[in-house]
Amino acid sequence: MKKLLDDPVNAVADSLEGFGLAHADLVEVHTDPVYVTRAGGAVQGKVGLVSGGGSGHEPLHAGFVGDGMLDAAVPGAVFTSPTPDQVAPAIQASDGGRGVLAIVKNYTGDVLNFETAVELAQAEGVEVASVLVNDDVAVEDSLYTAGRRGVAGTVAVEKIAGAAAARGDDLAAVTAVAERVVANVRSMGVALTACTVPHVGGPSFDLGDDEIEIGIGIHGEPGRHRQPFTGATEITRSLLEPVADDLGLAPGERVLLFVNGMGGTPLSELYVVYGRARRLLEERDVQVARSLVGNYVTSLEMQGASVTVLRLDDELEALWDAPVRTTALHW
Amino acid sequence: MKKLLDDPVNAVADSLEGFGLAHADLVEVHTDPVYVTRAGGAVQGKVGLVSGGGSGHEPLHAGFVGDGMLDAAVPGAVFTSPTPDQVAPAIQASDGGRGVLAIVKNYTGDVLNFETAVELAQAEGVEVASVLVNDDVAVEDSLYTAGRRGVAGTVAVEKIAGAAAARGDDLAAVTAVAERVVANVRSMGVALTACTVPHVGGPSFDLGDDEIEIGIGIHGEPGRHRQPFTGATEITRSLLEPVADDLGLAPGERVLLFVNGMGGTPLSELYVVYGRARRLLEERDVQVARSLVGNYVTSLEMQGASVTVLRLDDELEALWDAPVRTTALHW
Amino acid sequence: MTLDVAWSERWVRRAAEALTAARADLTELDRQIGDGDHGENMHRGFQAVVAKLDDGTERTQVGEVLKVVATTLMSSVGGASGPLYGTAFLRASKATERAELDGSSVVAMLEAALEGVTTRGKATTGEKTMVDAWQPAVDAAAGVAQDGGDPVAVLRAAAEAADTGAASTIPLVATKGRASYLGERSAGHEDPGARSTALLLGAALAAALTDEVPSA
Amino acid sequence: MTLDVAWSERWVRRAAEALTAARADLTELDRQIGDGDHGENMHRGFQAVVAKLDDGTERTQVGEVLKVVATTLMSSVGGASGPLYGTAFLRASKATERAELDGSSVVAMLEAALEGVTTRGKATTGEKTMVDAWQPAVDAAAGVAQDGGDPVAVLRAAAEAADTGAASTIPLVATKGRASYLGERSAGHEDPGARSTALLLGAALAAALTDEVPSA
Ligand SMILES: Nc1ncnc2c1ncn2[C@@H]1O[C@H](COP(=O)(O)OP(=O)(O)O)[C@@H](O)[C@H]1O
Ligand SMILES: Nc1ncnc2c1ncn2[C@@H]1O[C@H](COP(=O)(O)OP(=O)(O)O)[C@@H](O)[C@H]1O
Ligand SMILES: [Mg+2]
Ligand SMILES: [Mg+2]
Ligand SMILES: [Mg+2]
Ligand SMILES: [Mg+2]
Repeated sequence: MKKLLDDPVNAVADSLEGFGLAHADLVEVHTDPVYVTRAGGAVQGKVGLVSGGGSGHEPLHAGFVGDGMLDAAVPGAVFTSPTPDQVAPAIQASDGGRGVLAIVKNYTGDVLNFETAVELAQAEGVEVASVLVNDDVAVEDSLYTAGRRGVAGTVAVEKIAGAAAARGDDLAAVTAVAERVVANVRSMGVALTACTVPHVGGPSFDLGDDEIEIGIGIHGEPGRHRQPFTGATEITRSLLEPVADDLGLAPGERVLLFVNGMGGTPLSELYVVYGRARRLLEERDVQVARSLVGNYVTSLEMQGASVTVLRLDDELEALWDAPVRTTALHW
Repeated sequence: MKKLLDDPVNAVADSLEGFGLAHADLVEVHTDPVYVTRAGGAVQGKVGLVSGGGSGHEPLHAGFVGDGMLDAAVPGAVFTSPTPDQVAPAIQASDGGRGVLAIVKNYTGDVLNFETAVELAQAEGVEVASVLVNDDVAVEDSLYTAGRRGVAGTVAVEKIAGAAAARGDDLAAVTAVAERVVANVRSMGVALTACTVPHVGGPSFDLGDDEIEIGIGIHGEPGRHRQPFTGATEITRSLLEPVADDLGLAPGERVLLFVNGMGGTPLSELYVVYGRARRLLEERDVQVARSLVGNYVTSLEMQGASVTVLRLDDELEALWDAPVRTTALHW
Repeated sequence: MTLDVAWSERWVRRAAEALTAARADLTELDRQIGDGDHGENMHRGFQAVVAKLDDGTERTQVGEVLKVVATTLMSSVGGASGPLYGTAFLRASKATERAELDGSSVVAMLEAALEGVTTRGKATTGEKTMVDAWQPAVDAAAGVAQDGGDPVAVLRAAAEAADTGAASTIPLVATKGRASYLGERSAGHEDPGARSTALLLGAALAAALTDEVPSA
Repeated sequence: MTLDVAWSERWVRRAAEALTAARADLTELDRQIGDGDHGENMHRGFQAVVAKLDDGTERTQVGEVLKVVATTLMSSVGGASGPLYGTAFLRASKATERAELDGSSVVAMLEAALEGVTTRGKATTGEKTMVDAWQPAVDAAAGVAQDGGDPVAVLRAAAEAADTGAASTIPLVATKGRASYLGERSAGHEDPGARSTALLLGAALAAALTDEVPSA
């Protein structure tokens, strides 16, 4: 295993140290317990926004700390959700007197650890609400699974809820808008290669030279099925169609189209996927009103991509357009 | 070879199509010949800025087209400089009446093709100046080589020259500031893996499981020497020291520190390298006043990174800080 | 041998040792059907527990030791297993506020632990989780205790049942936790959490069979 | 056989054929010491040239055909080889504004081409570039012409010398072009541009030896 790290055990800490040094104008990195807040701390009179989860998905979540998005991010070990004693102080540090919304990706570990953290923070007198992101259509949402995973759609939830908080919405309103994003966002991903978790040292799954995994999550876990590699057009279709179908997109609707890289795929290929996905949406007479293309919710150096569609209305579009100033998203 | 492409022959065209669709507010993609201009065309009364080179380095250069940076970018085939009949119209399209500066990375192919293009554009009545970027200290700059290559330092040249043009400098002044950046910027890179050019289908060089290439360029070419993989600290040292030495950094000087990913390396590892490089600069009593960390000048999906240092003065710092609004750089 | 405070400390140290030895194996199991971190998570957690145990505090009840395990796992493991084991040991610690365990207190401890896991995780047997190790362990322990078995015999029954229970997860299709994302493809692999539960209970038995304390 | 306009068209088609056949080999040579695109560049360029040749225009001078090669390479190849070959063929076309070439016009054509390459690229022999194929080709051709050789004999001398010249680049350390970045490590590999020059001149000879036109 060759990685630009020293001891794998310190990978997350070493990376966060560099992150904090590079962006001292925007963020503050806390250690023991580990969490990241915006420089200057909570904004008084604004609902606070906290998210977190395992590391290895950078820039998610710490890259989205800043004006118009998150107040704090809590990175766990690689692909391992953070512990309650990290999350609780991050929640407290984000409270500007109007309560805090915790944005949680739907994984058993994240759910359980945030649950406890929320209780701890509430015990300290902070008003806390939670929203669960579960946009991955690769996973059947039924009684017989842990439910859909939260994947790239998380960026839309954090951006839009962040804008709602920034314009002064109260906790109930910010929570409601976050839930509206969750209800209207869906994603699906493909892996061309596995990734290597630093402390494991080998690939997260074994994939043949001409095979791809459709329906992967963002934790280096295998996908829903394996198939021969075809080309960008076919692969994009197998990601976009389930997403659009599940959303029940009707002709004439407006959407945000987000093509996300898994970390090791060149930007140029993401734009190819974007072009293909856009064409498929246009064939359905769906209008792509907003776009995002890049590596935002990654699986270390995995090669692959996911396609996310968010159904827009005037309010969600305006909140998406609202100014944001973080290390990874800025307009 | 698994890539999110259809026919490798159309890789650049397909990617640019998606790029143009995703960012129609910022850029316009021209075909036949292929080049990219800012949406709305040249800014009257402003010196135009054009750059270009082989594709495969995305977001360079098209990702830097927009307010405060480039007016046009000219992508060639993957790792192959564009032809004069692509570059010349891009130069003409960027002329707002005050002339155009062509920013050329120092490769025989780029130099020769731009040379001809500049002649063609001049023949059409456009005032054109050129600047050669040659920041790669891995290559000896002597009579016995083609000179140093232009690599990640190009971003600094384009950003700062773009800001000078935006504030109204004339062609001579923009050229002078670009040359000042070139004189004060140095880079060096490492590859952990090779990359695969789409039409080649195999890796650009063969590297053992525990080997790295020090002193690589950005075209998938082998580096200056091969050595066993060590860790981030040692590798960063072998990149930073030659850069700092070549610049002749003195205690008390201020610099921009730019850690650039080669495309396939996770952001988290780039921050580890950044932290290490910063520490080494601080040991030299050099102050890191500005920072940039990310995948900006890539070699397709190569894993690796480069370290770039730009010596700052008040003017360069102010021009770096000036607003920029492109798809890849924005503040 | 009596299941006293010293035993519970030996249990923790043996567990740490066993989990470190199984680190790569557990991770490999998790790599097959999860995200490949379970071995690392358990290793990290129990290393932290041992460090905490060595803080010089004198403990007079088994529950005090188990509470250290609970809070340390909770704050150092993360993932799904952190809160699940954390809650399990927290409930177990409340059921063992005494200097020494007899057979029925061992059963009470295991029942409390299982209840902790199911309260948090909402899983029942057959879902390919650690419940498939805990539940048979509780059942077997209760049976032996009912028949008047001594505490060591009760523990032995629990450990053996947990081991069989873990192995029984192999053919199952997961419907809880990360492995459930794989659907049918999760069949054919042992659940890593069930295996780590079997290792934990095996360590409890080993600690009851000898006074030896593994070196850190 | 006479070196007339028909010959020059056959040359171009044979060159396209030869470069397409050598596409992978040239790319592999360039992968060793450059950036692995030379085969693709030359293939793309000569496919464009052939397409252009088929545009129905009637050409009455060899130079007209070579000018099509020049401008098409210039606008379709890119990289270092595009402008170098483009300029070479542009100069060569100016030296061949006639319906048929005799021995000394072949020499003049080759000299003009070499001059084009060195004017743009500033390389001399021994720097491990295409100059190491062009220069011996010119020298050999001039010798045969001086001795009164017929035009085909002149071409043959050029083609053979270019082939030997290309092979002679193997031990050289590059000091021009991308391969120079490798320093000493560039030794031991043939220069791809020198090889493509040898292929081009080999195609010129082949076109002079038979009337057959390769099928596209
Ligand atoms: N809902 C649940 N109830 C009981 N046990 C569960 C549940 N979800 C997961 N587990 C257990 O947790 C184990 C995985 O733990 P670990 O790998 O450490 O966490 P994560 O799944 O977050 O990566 C599984 O093997 C399973 O035994
Ligand atoms: N300065 C030069 N003079 C003559 N030939 C050169 C020079 N630089 C490069 N070449 C030739 O160009 C060839 C490489 O062409 P190609 O791979 O198509 O372009 P690039 O190097 O831009 O990728 C080299 O093998 C060499 O023969
Ligand atoms: Mg995990
Ligand atoms: Mg090239
Ligand atoms: Mg796991
Ligand atoms: Mg080349």
